[in-house]
Amino acid sequence: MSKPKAGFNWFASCGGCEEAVVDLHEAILDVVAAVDIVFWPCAMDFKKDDVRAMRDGEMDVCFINGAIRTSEEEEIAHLLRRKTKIVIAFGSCSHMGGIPGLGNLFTRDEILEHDFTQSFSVVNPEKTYPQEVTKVPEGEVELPRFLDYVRSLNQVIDVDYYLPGCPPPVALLRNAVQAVLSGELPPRGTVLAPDKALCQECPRLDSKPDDLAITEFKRPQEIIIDEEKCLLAQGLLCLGPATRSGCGAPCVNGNMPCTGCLGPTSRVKDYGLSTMTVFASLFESKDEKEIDELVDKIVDPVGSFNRYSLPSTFLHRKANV
Amino acid sequence: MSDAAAFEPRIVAFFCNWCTYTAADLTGVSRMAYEPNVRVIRVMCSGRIDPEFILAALREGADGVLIGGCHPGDCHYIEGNYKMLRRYRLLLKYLRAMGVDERRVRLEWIAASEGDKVQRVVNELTWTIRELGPLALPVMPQPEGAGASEESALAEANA
Amino acid sequence: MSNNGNGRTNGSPRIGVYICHCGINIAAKVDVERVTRFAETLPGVVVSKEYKFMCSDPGQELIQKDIREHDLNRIVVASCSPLMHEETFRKATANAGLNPFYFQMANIREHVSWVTKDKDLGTEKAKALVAGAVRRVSLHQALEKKRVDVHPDVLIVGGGIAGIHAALTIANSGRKVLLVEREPTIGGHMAMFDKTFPTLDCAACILTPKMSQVKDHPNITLWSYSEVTKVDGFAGNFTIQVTRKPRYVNEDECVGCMLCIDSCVYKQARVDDEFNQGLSKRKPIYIPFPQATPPVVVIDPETCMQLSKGKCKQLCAEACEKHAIDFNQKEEVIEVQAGAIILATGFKTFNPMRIPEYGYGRYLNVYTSLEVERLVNASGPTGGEVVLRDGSKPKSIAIIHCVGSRDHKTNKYCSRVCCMYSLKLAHLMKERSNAEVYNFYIDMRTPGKGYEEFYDKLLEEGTHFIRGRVAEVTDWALTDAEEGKMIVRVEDTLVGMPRRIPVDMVILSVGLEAQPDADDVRRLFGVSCSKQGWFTERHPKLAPVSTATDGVFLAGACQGPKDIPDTVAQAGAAAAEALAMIDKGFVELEPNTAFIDEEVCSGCKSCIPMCPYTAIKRDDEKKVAVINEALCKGCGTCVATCPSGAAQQNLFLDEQIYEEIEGVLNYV
Amino acid sequence: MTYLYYPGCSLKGTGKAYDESLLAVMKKLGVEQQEIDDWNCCGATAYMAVDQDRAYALASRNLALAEAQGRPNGKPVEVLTPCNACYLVLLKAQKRLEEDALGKRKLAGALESAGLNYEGKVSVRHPLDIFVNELGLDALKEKTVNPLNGLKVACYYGCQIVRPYSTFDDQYDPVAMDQVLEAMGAETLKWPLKTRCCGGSMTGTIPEVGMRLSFIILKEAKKRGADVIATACPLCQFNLECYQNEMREEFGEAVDIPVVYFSQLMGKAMGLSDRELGMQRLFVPFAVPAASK
Amino acid sequence: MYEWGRRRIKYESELDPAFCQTLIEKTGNDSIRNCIQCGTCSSTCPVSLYMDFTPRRLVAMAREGFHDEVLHSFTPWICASCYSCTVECPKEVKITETMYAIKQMAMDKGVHPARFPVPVLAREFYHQVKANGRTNEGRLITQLFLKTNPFKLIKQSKIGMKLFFSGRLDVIPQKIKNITQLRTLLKAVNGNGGGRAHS
Repeated sequence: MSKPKAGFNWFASCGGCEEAVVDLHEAILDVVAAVDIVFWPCAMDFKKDDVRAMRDGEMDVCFINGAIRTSEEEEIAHLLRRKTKIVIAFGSCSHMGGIPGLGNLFTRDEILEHDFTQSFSVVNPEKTYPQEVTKVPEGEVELPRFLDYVRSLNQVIDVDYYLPGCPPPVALLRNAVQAVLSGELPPRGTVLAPDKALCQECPRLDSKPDDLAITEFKRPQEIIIDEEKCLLAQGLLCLGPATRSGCGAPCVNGNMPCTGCLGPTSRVKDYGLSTMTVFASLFESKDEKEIDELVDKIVDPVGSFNRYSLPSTFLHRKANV
Repeated sequence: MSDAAAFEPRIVAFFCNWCTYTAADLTGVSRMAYEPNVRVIRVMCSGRIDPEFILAALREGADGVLIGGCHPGDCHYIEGNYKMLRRYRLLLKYLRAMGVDERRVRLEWIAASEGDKVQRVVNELTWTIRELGPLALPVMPQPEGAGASEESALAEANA
Repeated sequence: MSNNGNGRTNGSPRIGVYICHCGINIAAKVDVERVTRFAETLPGVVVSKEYKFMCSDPGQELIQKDIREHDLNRIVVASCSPLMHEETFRKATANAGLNPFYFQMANIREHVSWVTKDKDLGTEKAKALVAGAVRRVSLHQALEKKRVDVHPDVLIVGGGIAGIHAALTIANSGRKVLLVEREPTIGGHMAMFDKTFPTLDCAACILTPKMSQVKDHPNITLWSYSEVTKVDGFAGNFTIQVTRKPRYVNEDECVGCMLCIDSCVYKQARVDDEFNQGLSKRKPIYIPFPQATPPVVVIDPETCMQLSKGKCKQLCAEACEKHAIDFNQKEEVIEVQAGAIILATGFKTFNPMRIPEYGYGRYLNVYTSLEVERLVNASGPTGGEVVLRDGSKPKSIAIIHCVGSRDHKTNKYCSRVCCMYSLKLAHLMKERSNAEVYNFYIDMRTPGKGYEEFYDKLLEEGTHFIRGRVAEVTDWALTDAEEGKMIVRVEDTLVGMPRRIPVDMVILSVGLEAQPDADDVRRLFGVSCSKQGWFTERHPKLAPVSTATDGVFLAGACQGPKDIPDTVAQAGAAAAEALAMIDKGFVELEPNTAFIDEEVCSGCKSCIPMCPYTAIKRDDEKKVAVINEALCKGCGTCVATCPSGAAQQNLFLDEQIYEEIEGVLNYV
Repeated sequence: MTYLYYPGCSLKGTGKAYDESLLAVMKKLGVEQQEIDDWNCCGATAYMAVDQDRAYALASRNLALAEAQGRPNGKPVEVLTPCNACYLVLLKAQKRLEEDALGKRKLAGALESAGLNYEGKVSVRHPLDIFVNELGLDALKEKTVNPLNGLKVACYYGCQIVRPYSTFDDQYDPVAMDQVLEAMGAETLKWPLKTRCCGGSMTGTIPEVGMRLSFIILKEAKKRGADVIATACPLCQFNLECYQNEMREEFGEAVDIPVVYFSQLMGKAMGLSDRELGMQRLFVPFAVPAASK
Repeated sequence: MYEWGRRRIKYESELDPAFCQTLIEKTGNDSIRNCIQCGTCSSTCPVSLYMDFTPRRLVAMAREGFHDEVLHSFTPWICASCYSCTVECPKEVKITETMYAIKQMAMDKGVHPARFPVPVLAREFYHQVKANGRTNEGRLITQLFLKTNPFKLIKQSKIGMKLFFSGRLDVIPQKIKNITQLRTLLKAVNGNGGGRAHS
């Protein structure tokens, strides 16, 4: 029996997910030994036409990281979907929109205007913007279209499994690869991580008081963080109670609050709202003014609670823009 | 704005069983007519209302959401309404940041005896939203949407 | 978001939908036929039918027959409010062998037909609500009601005629009663009255025997001068904290001989006597009135030399042979258990200072009706003689009705008893003083057994009845006859002319108001009250003595102004309701409690501080939250708060609510 | 704070003494005021009764001018209005602009076409309200040099000062003027006619009725032993004072009693001269009895 | 006044069923529907004793559509606008406003009782405001008597002289500076009645 054929692809993301694959270290040799990598533009020279040339469903599994922002990404996503049996959204961007997803707080025009005319490092007095088609002596050069919004992968194509995280924890990746190889896969649509929140594996859980009441919000740079005590109890916005576990709590172990890259557990429909609800409910005050003062301390609720997940919220993007 | 005349807002209301739902019953018993745009969903306590329900309603096509609970200090479950109040205040900030007019989501304390207040609040909210117009949340293309067929067409053309 | 699986918990639903016409109550504003046909098109709906009155026996039978014939497993009834008939239809569902919680109700009467003007719009709204209910019910699960034993004792708050009557009724049935009264004595307002309308029985003659029965009844514990300060628990199992104020007299020792009062260092009574409405004086050590129950003296710490200044010869203590006086008595807080509570906290009378036009407090001879009750009372400050403050006898008396009633600036409602007691006072005043008596009324309201006949009697007696609301009681005279008198300015509306009527005495028929602390009391017991402070009954017609809180019942004027016959009738009803609950031996609790899915719970403890009943604990072994079902009251606050969806609430599962949201919005 | 002062037409005519004495008293008390520039008639009762919308327009112009001249700085501009009728009309217009959205829209259009704008930042106040609730009675006591000891004053408020829009005092039995004059040593009468109508413009239109109403008030004050009646309204003062001869002829009973403005009595207590207080303008001369000094 | 032989009955066909509604629209509030006929207005009114119908009766008649009686009544013209009825009414009926509205309707229809000079006063008032922006009491009174009862003017001249000599009568009317603005404003308002007051 021939080895399963695997692919990796990279859309709108930082590249950290590719790094996570490399982080398998020696285990990557096992992977390479077990599968036939037929598509990995980051590591080897593959072109779109190579994919086109494949039969539909020829690839057994494809790990796709990154969100979808351009027409080219959208096109290739569809292409990969057709050629692949199992599509795995790999990493937060692909899973929920990720950091690029915060682009949905602005319109396409706002972003282009800022990036090509107002950014510190830009000198562009003629206000030249990237064109989709440009005539050069050699003919026409095409650039992909910068779409109006960012989408997670499942908002573009059907996704079979999700490997959450920014980047996905190596252990989860290893488990996923093994599952694919052994064919012992959970129901389609499953997020390949434990369905319990991070508090479960948090070393500080016992220091979390039973009667936690939030009276203030601190930002990590404002205090010296106690290394033993529950971060929430120290006034930090730790999203651990709402975020999937499986990462081994590296941030908390590094004395930093969880920022929610693994996203919500399976029952939650809108990760940001769910996290906001738990914090707001825990406010101590009953006075509207005091509550508002506390709310004011959360400077950027969208960025704080939907850092990795804006496109997959109910609202998807800023409205009325 | 010519559409505004034809536009009829859809409003979902979450009312707590003990105060506001009972008040809405009283509005009925007292035959105080109000705008027919609101659909009431009963929960036991305003503390049961998850902001996810509110946004789910907006996503499903509601143009506004009304939340009704007992007056502060009157909660049948002691202080569920305060929990809702806290969520609501934070939610408003989130809505502002997301470009949704906060007047679309209204929290009101309505006691069981305030049938007239149900009438007033529902009317006011309906009129406000009529002025604001449809919410029209941005919709993203769904999987297997236009993009998919385009790509197939493209693929065929290139083949 | 489609990335998270959301499997439905139940297999294929077979739903029956029943739309009620409610006579024309619904049908007038909802096209029932259209809604019925629409419901047929909804997923899972097997039958959809309409009927004139769903709640009637044939209506219920229709549902039951369909359940059997069509093998239905889910039922939706669109009719009135679930607060009205949910229980009815759940029973009907259960009688056909289906779990009663496979039922959902859509409220298309109170929330649609009665509040919508346009029939098309009403129909659309009804369709939406039916769609929501259908979507929701398909996710319903079988549940069971929990049974809890009932504590057999009853707590009664307030020792006026309502509390007294309820206490005796319950005690006579063999159950134990704790009667808590705030004042030093029971008896309430009725004890102050002279005669009662329309029979003119002497109030004391009919009340005081009942008061002593309360005192002597083996099944009644009477705690006067005490207040309920905390209530915990739920129907059948209340834990109540009662604070007993110190009366500085040992209740068990005092025999009510009153020697202590005679020997008080104050030789003259100087303190306004509350019971006599300030028309006479009492001493710092006193007994409110001769028939006070318990017949125990009380010391007022504000005016007692020993208690206020710390220095006194303590002659009272010396005089007491039983050594009952104890200046060191402290406030006591006692916790008791009860299965049911009856609130009979009564009313207060309107303070006419709020209507300065009537001159109360400005003109000496303007009295409130309650003051006059004491004035004409044989045991009152004047021994029943009708005399003015200067000792003279009035030759003409004005009785002004509706003072603090039917007035948007004070109380909008009619106080219900003033017409009748004004007639009674008119009769008594005429009888005792032979003065000309003028009644100024807006409308004469005498709907009661024997009441109109009493009015007839007064008309025959030659009392003046002038239909008109008085604008002013004043003392500026325009004619010689008016000099030195109070002048009542009024329009005689039947004649159509303004009149000025000089009188010697003015009686203000003050209305009834809720107790000033009604708001605190209702919070304590978890009942609601109207804007005016009257406690709200569960249903104005069908549950007039129950409240929204199971196990708490209402008796008497705390629920709204009422006269003695109505109060006693209601007290009997409240007693019967309480007894019915206790004798059943158990209460059934709604199964809408919260629970934790251990598979999902991370043990993050966020839910623990949410629960006001400390029903949630963390299982440190399993590292998950655990909800004590017995303590959970089903508010669902923890469920909304839970960041991972591990906490859920029966009858209000997240999925059920989402389905309902989608249903009411996307029903076409 | 500087109050904007709206005297109204009467204070420039029959009520000149009110204007003079009030300004003198306020100066002495250190209450700064500035007359609204180019104010117009308030739109008082006679007008309000027959053309409500135009009456509101007249009032609104004054409010708009006040708002512009007062330069609202977060706080409302306070307009001091001594005349009862003006006080009522301005207050009524202000309330209407606050509460009645439709009425406001109607008026806003008219104002705009005249180049005016009113945002609702004016608060209409009566001098008595200011004296009692802003300055305080202690400040008045401090400025009293000739206390009015032994002077028995019948305070007469008139109808429109406390009805129906004003909230600073009781509508039936107001006490602000009593408090002010008592603070300055006078004894005030407890009497039931404080707010009974003096007849208003009826002394002109239906004199037999108007005079009768004034007569009742004068007679009662006299009967109760008042030395003087203090008023807070130019029309009340005029009606009560100027027709006393006619009343004697009409009703055959002398009701001669001085009728002054409360501000004139305040001025006397504060040691201001008769000239400053316009006392020479009275028909029935008044002097604080020697005994009371 | 009662005349011998004059019929004392009202047939339904003689009533104007829309009258109450018209009045309500005029006052902008429907409070007269709340009246319970208690008579507080009439008894607190200082001038009800001079009225042909007490305020209470007028409200009752207005509500039932006694159009002619209400508009011809001189009750509203006697009303002194003291507002005591309004503040004392237990049902918050805006009686003074209702009187204003009746006056306006009567003037619109030209049916107000001729012997009451109130409309004359109002008209004069209006002209003065239009001309000067302010009123002049001396001229107001003079004009009033000249136009209604010159005899009274002579009677009142004594007071006038006294006012003049005490400096309380301004003979020269004060005029505001920006009278154009005021006129523009008044013109821009769609007068809601009292058409005759400024014609």
